[in-house]
Amino acid sequence: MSAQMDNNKENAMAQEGFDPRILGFFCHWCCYAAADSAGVSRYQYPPNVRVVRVMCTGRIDTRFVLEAFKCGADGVFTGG
Amino acid sequence: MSQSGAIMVLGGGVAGVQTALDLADLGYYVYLVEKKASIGGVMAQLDKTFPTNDCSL
Amino acid sequence: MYCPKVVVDTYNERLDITSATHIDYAQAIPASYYIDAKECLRLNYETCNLCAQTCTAKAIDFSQKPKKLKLDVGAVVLTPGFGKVDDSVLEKFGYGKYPDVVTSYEFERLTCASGPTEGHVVRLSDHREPKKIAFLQCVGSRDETCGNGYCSTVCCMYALKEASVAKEHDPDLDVTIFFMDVRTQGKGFDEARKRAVEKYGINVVRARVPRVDEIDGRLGLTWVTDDGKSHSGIFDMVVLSVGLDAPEDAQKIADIAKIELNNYEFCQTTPGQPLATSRDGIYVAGAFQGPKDIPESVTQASGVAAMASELLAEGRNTRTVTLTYPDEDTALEAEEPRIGVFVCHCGVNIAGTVDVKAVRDYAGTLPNVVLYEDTLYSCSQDALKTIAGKIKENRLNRVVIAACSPRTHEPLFQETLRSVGLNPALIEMANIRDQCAWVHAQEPEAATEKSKDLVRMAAAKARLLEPLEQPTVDVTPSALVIGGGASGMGAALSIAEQGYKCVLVEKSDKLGGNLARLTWTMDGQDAAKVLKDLTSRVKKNKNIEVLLETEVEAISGYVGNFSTTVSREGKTEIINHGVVVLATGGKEYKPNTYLYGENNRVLTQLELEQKLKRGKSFLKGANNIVMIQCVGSRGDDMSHCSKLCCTQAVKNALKLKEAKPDATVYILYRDIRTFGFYEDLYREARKQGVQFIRYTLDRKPEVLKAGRGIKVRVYDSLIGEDIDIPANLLVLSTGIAPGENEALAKIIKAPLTSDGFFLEAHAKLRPVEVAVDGVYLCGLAHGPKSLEECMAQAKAAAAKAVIPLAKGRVAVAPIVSRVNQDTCIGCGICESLCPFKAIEIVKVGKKRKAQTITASCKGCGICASHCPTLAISMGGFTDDAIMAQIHAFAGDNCGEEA
Amino acid sequence: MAEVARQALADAGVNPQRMSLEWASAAEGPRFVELITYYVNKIKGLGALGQGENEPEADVIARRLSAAVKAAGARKPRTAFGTLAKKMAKSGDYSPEAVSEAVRTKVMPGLRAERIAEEILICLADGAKSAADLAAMTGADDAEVEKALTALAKKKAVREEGAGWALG
Repeated sequence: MSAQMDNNKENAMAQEGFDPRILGFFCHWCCYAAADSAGVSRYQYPPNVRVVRVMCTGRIDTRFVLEAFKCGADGVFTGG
Repeated sequence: MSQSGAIMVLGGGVAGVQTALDLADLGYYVYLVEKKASIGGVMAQLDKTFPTNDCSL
Repeated sequence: MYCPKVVVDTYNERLDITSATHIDYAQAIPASYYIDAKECLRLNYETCNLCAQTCTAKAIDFSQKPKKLKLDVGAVVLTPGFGKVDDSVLEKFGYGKYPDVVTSYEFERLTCASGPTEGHVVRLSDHREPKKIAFLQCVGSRDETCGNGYCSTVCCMYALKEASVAKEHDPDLDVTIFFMDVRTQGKGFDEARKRAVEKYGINVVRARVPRVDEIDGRLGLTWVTDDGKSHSGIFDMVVLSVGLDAPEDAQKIADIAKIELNNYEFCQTTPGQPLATSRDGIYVAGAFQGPKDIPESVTQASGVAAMASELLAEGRNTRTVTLTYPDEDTALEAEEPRIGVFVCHCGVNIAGTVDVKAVRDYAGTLPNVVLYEDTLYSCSQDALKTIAGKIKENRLNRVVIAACSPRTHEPLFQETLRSVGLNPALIEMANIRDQCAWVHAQEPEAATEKSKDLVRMAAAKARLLEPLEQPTVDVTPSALVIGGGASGMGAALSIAEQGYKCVLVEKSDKLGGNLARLTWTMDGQDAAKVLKDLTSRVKKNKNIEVLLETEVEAISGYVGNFSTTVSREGKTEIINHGVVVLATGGKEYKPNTYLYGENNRVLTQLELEQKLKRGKSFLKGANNIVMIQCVGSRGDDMSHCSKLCCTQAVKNALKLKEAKPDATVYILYRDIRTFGFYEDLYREARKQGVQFIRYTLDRKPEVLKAGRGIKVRVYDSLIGEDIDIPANLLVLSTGIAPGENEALAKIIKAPLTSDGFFLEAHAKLRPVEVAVDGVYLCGLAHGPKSLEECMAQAKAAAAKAVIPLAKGRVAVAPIVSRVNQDTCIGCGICESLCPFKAIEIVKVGKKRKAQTITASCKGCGICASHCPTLAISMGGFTDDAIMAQIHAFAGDNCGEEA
Repeated sequence: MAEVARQALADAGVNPQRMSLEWASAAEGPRFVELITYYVNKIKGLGALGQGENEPEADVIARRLSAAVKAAGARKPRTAFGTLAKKMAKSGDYSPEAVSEAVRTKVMPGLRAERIAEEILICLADGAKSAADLAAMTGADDAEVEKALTALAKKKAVREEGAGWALG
């Protein structure tokens, strides 16, 4: 299935008014920097992600991910 | 006569700023002279820079 | 803010307005308001005075007068930049007459998100989005009618960039760029050009458009292509790619500094000494030395720093002021956390979207927060002072700054903490600008909620922050330079003259590298003289030890303390040094096409030069001489442009014409890339009757055997058919291939580009540094370039290399890993996974224990996340701190909220 | 790590698609925006945690994950994970299939056993339960529960009490 179709299907399924709470773990050098650069360019994206900065995705312990879900996160996005 | 440990850099664009930073790191006192009210020169006006099109801020 | 006088905003290229009292732009340094003396009502008409009365800080004093200062300096560096091409040149293209003809500077501001239209490209006439845009190149460049015979070097690339950015905003936009030649010769530029043209579908037309006409509110252009055909088209907007002029006050600078200018009023320099002016002790860098792009300006900037540092080696550290900080208040740090939260407006950058006051008040409800305030610009000098004061006053021992990115601003706030006796690790930033206000501009409520969450998470982490030691390591005060060509010798000489020991290793049996094969420098001077000067100075210098026929086998250690194994005459030796300069060079590309190696009439440019050096007898009967450009380069074998072959070909064509005036010299080319002042050579060659014929990739020239001779078949687009040129001599511009860099790259762990050259740490801002700390780069090892650029780069690498040597100690980021020796079981998993070889297993007593090599550690944390016994913790990113952030993220949903 | 986290999530009943690992270099602002937008939409599609297809109730997930976090901090599963990471770094084979298979066979059995044991302790905190109840609560089969109980009993963490089990 193409990403596009996947996306459409999931959009259709999306629950009305559901605002997921997502935790992000961003690598200082890569994804965190990319997120900054998106800001500098004023690109717009959904405001659902809260970010924990780490120096590298290698820092991310399985426990962190499990703990986030345990505490009710609807999703965890790790960005290297 | 003993040598001076200070250097004047005339112009606060990207070249001037880089020179001043390196000289300071090398152990010299730098006078960075710029006629405008802020440093950065033309590069500060650029949106993105080639070839990677990032902002280089 | 109260200033009633409206003035045009020059930062936004006059496309917007501001007031006479203003800050140049949002990130300006210093970010304080100043008064434009030319516009101010008070200064010019003695009225108004509104600002002085309303300023609550009483920071405006109209009684200040200009003062003359006398500075005692040992050297002067001129970096005045470039000037702008006169408007009269632009008027030819309808600029000033038709509002939709704009300069590339103006277009840059239009595409910029912080510009007057917030990044929407609109026509200035009706503020509607254009559908068709034309870029006209070489406006004020390569044009003797305006006195600028040189090429401005950067416009081809910036036009492609601006066109790409415009296409990114509006994919349906139709963009055509009119080039004379596409000059994208810088490192990685040709690849970027190809990407831009292919990805965005930018139309490339090789033609010069002479004028712009208005047709029914749109703009009409007419042009003639190589095949002699005339075309015309209508566009909504025309962008003039304006060249770089000499600085307006070049003559004044020259008079004051008593230096010589060239005929275009740029600073006069030579290929062997590109950064030296005609006067000792005065140096030049950047666009004043000749039009150039950012990486080259930055390279030259570091290069002149080395020049001044050589001259004033004895004066080093005599005038510098050492910053002193108060002792750390460890007792306060150990107390129960007292957190201060500062929420920044960043002008309207944050406050325009996020309800800053609400976030501030919310912060006050969080545990351990004893102070919560909002600030207009937290990073401004006076705000930092205020924050410092508040920290002291309220005895804060943890600080949260909710503002921009810690990547750019954390060091600044850490300084503030140090200035009041707090450990710099006791700060946490919440990024509510780059990752919130800016990217959720349409959703102010959600952005405010997100800001609160981010502040809550930051405060939760701040509670658990611990002071970290600021480790430093001693530096071995000497350098290793690998490669004994012009660049290597240049770097070694500079390091030595700056007062440091230097070992220069060369694998062949003599110094000189490619320079030894060159006959003339680009300005036609004797290359052997440059070489002789370099080699004799190297040999004479007591600080330099030259090791010939020596190869590097292994390098271990880290910045400040490297240990290198070299092999020499079958024996190995160990050299200890603090820094490394890579100057391993490149090599001439050897083709297997065009009968090269089969027919002795086929030479490379370097071979031609060597023949010419020996005498001109071989030119007897050589009536037709053909040169083919881009043999190897910009093709299948090497995708990069070799940058210097066009100029080299033109230079050699002129030498041939000088040696044999009646010979016809043909240069078959794709784009003539005689950038900068080399354009003069190109014009001269055309004047001398050198024939330039453009070919395209789908119709490459063919070389055929014709009896004992050869002939070259090339498609002539003007007459529309193939022509055969009987060639008595065929010279191939074969370009520059990378040296054998793979082995060394592995030894050093330095990345290579896809072309096989060494990759710099940052294309623009760190052009002579390698991603590995303490390793620097110059010359052809970095990419193809002329001798002039190699020499500037060698100086730059030397400056960077001397920095750690001059400091004597290198600071290590405190975010490193720490092993708890009690719980470590010595399993070695961390040692095998560390990408930086920064953790090792050592024997402690009888047990094996892991130990961090602090200077090598980058703080990535792989060791910590893989430790079976959780014995490794990361400075500033402890498990507890991250867990606290996760719990704070969850807020009430999590039972474990502290 | 990502694969372990995904399989551990699946073990606890959470749709592993909720966890995502992506790459965007410092220069790739636009790509980052695409990734985030796509991901947020995907999560919207999956619904809130505990309401997705085949997902147990949120409180069950919370209990399972509490146990899983403890399990993921335990020495045995961590050693297995570390050893695997070391082996993969050596072999250089990071194909998704190989990683998934290796995690499934080398890391997960230990991690799951540890999770079940930890969860049993949590389940017993509010009173004794039968082995069958514990199996239902932890989502484990009878054999796994028995194995866990036996091991826990050895450490005197649990004891038999009537027909069921209680904390030791």
